[in-house]
Amino acid sequence: MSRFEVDGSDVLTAFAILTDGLVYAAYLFIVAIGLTLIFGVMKILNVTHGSFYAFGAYGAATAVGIYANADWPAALGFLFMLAFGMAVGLVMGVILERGLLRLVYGRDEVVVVLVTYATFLILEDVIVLIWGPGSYPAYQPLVSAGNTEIGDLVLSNYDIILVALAAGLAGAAYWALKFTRYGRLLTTVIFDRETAAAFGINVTLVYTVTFIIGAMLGALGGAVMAPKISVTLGIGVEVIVLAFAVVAIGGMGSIEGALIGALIVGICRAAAVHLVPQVELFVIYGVMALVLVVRPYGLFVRAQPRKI
Amino acid sequence: MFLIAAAAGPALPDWVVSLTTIAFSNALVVLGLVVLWRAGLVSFGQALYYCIGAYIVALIGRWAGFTDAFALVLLGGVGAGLVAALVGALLARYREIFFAMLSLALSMILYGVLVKTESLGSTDGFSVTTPTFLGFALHGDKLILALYWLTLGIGAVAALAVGTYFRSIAGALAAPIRDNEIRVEFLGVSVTGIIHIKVVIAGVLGGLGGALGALTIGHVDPNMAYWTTSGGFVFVTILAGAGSVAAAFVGSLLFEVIRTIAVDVMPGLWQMVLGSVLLLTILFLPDGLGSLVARLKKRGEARS
Amino acid sequence: MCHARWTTSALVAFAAVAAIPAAAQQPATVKLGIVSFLTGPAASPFGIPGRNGAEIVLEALNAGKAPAPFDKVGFGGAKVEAKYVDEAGSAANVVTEFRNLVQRDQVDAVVGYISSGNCLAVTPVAEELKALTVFYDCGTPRIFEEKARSYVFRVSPHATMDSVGAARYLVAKKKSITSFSGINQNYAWGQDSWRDFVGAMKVLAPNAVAEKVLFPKLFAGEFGAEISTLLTSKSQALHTSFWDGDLESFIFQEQARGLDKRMTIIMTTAETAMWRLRDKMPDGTIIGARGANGPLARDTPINKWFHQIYTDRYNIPPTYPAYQMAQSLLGLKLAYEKAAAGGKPNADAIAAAFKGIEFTGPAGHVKMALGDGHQGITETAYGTYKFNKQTKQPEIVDIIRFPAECVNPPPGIDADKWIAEGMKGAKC
Amino acid sequence: MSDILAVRDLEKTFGSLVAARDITVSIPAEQTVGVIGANGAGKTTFINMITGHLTPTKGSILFEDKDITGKPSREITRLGISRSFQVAQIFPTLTVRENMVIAAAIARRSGGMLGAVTTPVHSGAAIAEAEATIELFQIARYADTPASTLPQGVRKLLDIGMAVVGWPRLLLLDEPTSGISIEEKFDLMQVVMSALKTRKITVLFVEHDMEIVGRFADRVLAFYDGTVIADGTPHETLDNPRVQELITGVRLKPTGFADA
Repeated sequence: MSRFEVDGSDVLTAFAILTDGLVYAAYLFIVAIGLTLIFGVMKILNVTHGSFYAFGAYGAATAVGIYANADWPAALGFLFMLAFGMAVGLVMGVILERGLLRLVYGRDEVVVVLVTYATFLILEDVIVLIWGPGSYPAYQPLVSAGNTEIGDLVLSNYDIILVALAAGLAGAAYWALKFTRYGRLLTTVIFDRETAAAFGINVTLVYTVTFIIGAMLGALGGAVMAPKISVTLGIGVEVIVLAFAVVAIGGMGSIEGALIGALIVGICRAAAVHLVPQVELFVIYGVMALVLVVRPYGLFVRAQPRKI
Repeated sequence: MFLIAAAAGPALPDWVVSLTTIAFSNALVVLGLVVLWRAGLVSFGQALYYCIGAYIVALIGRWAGFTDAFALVLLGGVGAGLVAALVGALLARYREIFFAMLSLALSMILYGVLVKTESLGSTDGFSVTTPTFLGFALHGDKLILALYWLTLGIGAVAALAVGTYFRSIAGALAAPIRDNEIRVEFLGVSVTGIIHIKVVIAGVLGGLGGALGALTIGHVDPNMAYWTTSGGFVFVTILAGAGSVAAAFVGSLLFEVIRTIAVDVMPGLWQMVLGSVLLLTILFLPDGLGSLVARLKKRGEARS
Repeated sequence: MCHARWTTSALVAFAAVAAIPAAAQQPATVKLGIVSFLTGPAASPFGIPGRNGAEIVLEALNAGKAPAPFDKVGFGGAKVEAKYVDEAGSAANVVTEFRNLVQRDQVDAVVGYISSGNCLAVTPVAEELKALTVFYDCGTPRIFEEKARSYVFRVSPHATMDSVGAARYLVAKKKSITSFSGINQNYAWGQDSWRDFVGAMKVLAPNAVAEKVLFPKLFAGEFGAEISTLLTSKSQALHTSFWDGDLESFIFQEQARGLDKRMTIIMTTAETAMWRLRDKMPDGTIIGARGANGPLARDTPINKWFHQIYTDRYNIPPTYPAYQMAQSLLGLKLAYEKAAAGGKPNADAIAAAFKGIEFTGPAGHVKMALGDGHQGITETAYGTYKFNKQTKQPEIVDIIRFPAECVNPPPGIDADKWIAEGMKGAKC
Repeated sequence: MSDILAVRDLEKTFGSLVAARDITVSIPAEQTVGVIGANGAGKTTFINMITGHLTPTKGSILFEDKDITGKPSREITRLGISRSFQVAQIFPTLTVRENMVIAAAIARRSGGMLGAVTTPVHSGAAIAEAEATIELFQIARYADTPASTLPQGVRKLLDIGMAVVGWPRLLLLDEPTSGISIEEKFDLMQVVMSALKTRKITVLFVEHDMEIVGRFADRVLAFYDGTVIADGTPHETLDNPRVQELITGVRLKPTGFADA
């Protein structure tokens, strides 16, 4: 990628690339973690993730609308927004998993992908039915967060919060998988579902819970981004492929993979924008293709050779 | 089937004819996906070949001023086939979702390149020069009809060819490869080799479809390589099912009809209609229309 | 054999579909197909206002309530019946739907299209089907530059005017500008807008340099890196043709980092967003409306009338897509009535009458001057945004108007060429 | 006559682990060789190396005086060596006949990849070949059963049949009776061995059940710790004290290596 063109002397640019890269990586990670979790456990490449993101964003926008009128303190409003967004995710998760996916477990992986694709198409229009075609600004949290000046550069505090949140999320995920009972349960299922089933783990329950968590994470992604973007139709589509790329780079189903993938893409993109804007469009897919060629299963997943 | 459709051509209103033409050019791409799907492979980047086929036709018309429909379509197929042979060498090493993702990445890269090429109108694309048929320049409904017949002809040939392929060793190995690659290797065949062939066949079909599409639509743009286009093709593949070759054509036709009716009846909500159709197909017709055809066959035999 | 059965049944299905609308045909009315984005990202900023504009205008026309010279009922006495179609989907879908309108629904004319790609895709089909078509919003000049057209018209001026106008306004406001940057979406609209703008700046402010040229992916949503590079630049002005989603996202994110305190931002389409953004739109932003539309339109009776009926119905002022739609429909109406001397005119008659027509609509005086009388030109205007703290209403202050001949190329020369050669023959 | 298979100081190591070392064996045509040894003694590794599934770290493999060391398994198959598997490797979604026909068609095809595309699967010859082999292995009554629903024994026979349908000259059977109940074992081996005899195929089979080995093998190789510790007639090998101590010791002390 264009990284080796970084001119060491230009400290500010280097710093900007780093910060922008981190912010973008944070965004990508928050968007991708739910996707990779669901894939890891359920082997479902969940296109509906885009809808979770969109609904989370719309939910958050609605919430912001509420508290902006009620003029609560910003921090409270922020949390209310996140909670509301995730609540939306929770509801959707339950409905989809119990109401639909349950019916297609055990079907061909790709067929399940298409089920989620179909659901995504439907939900796109459901958005119109619920919120109408208009766009929803939800900038209040972004504005009230203010900004910090560093030399010529001005950083938005909200972005800093975003990075912190992503870091927190990564930490939490690590802790949960390592030290909680459910987490270890998940790791077993991710590692080898047959054995897990053999050990009498209630895989169905694990699936339900995982999918709901994944849905909530997807919605959370939308919720935290809502203040930065104009919440409008079609925001889901963009996110899907982006998240797919990150997950494919890091390795499907690998949390640390999603983290590293997000960092790589984030930094590469920032570097591209600062140094060679022309290639910005290719960065993500370029990196993705490159990684897949070298490591077919992504950076953090190895193929287990079949025993005969 | 094709003969009936061909004969019916002149009787049908133009808009039906052109709609069918577009549907059948898509059907070629779908046929390619069926070839892959039988071996358990799905490409989320088939739009790559569709777009290449289309742009080859458009560019030759634009730069070389060469407009013979038949030759152009063949060139589209060959060009896409060559690309498929190239990337196939890489793709053949991948399976399942990874195969899908890599093909997706490749098609998105082409999309990016085309968006970047402002000389070709970027996302606006550019129009395709009206084709000639063996030297005859046709217009209006004659042109539409000619393209319709060309598409039917190529469709029929492709259908026959793919049918024969399915009956060949390489074709018959689809299920075994899906079932048990190791055994296939120990029977003395290179699995990668077989898959490579499948990728190329799918590529050629995709190119042909794109070429015909470009001529019928009269316009090409980078969206032809965008992942949603691929998604649409996979959509139809599921609708049709891998059961029979004919299903690919019937499926595409049905899809176009449903879409156009949906847009007509509920302009704001046609995506929802399509999504529901796909969902219902997967839930209640797991093997797609193909299986329905098969069932009808069985019932027919039962009666006689 | 069952394949045959399949096809035949499919064909029967068609016949059915074909029959339904054909039956519902009445001669006394004029049928219009109105195509515009009803779904997807372009729906809320352009598609819906456009459709609303059509709805409200056609209602007024059918009721004969429009002011002169548009006071005849409907089109020349015949009630107008509109069919609204979604523009979303691939070129193949759009072309198919166009054919359906013309051949299945037998409309007398199609008015619509926002995406330049779709306009370019539809044009050859319209010509081939001899179907009268009026584009209302799409911007690319290529439509009438690539070929002479017979059945395709566009009342709204093409996008070159927007960029040239923007450059003229900027230079008028900042005589001493030395450096400017641009951030535009990485697709045809963004690329063309920037190309024209830079070209115009070369002519008008030869010693100003284009410093940062940014083309983020369409609907990228996150512009952190772009904003950083701009913050580290020395530019005094920033050009953007962003619209709706990306525009609002960019505004929120740049304000959080005070970019608009560092440089003046020119937004060529921001008028569609200002009513929603209100005090979130930075004061001092230079705002365009793709012509003298909306708040930039002159205070004429016809404009008052349109503004009134629209605002009453949708309780939000009409934005430029609504104006463009109104202009297109009114232009078509006049052409139709001019041709309707003896009974219902056919496409050729209307086209002949449409050619080179001149009239004054809500967005000012239109002259079908370019593309052999198929492409309209109007004056354009730019202004500076200001949120009035007292009235709590958005305002556009120190508006500068540029006559049509000042910001549009003269007939017979391609827009690119005209700009490249120093905008010769511009009458300002 | 020269040996059909000649293996010289074959060695396979995975990192520090030595899976097989200095194995040197020659097998004359049409001999039936039993291979015994505890789990992890290197039997399967040995077969995997001959069939190209593993590449030896050291040593050479000559098949009919051709060096096949490290060739890919599909080439080795085409040269005339085929194998069956501990866990039957068949195509579950196909019927027995389809399994057999495709195996036959592949074996008979010529012209490499192009041949695969041009020759139809259901050629008369291939079908005849398949039917013959199905008869030979006495699984005709299952011919139209989907392989996924076959009883264990039939799966094994099908697996071996698919290896035989291409008329190999050397066949390696990796635990043909694994997963088969004691009662069935003998009948199964009876069927297999008579089938192979009629086709004059040289056989090398891995087996844990000493009675079967004694009953069917002309010669027995005993593996221990990755190498051959005894090689001779069944009697010689099975009476070999080291063999009894290290492998067949099962009989002497109930908790032997075999189960370890």
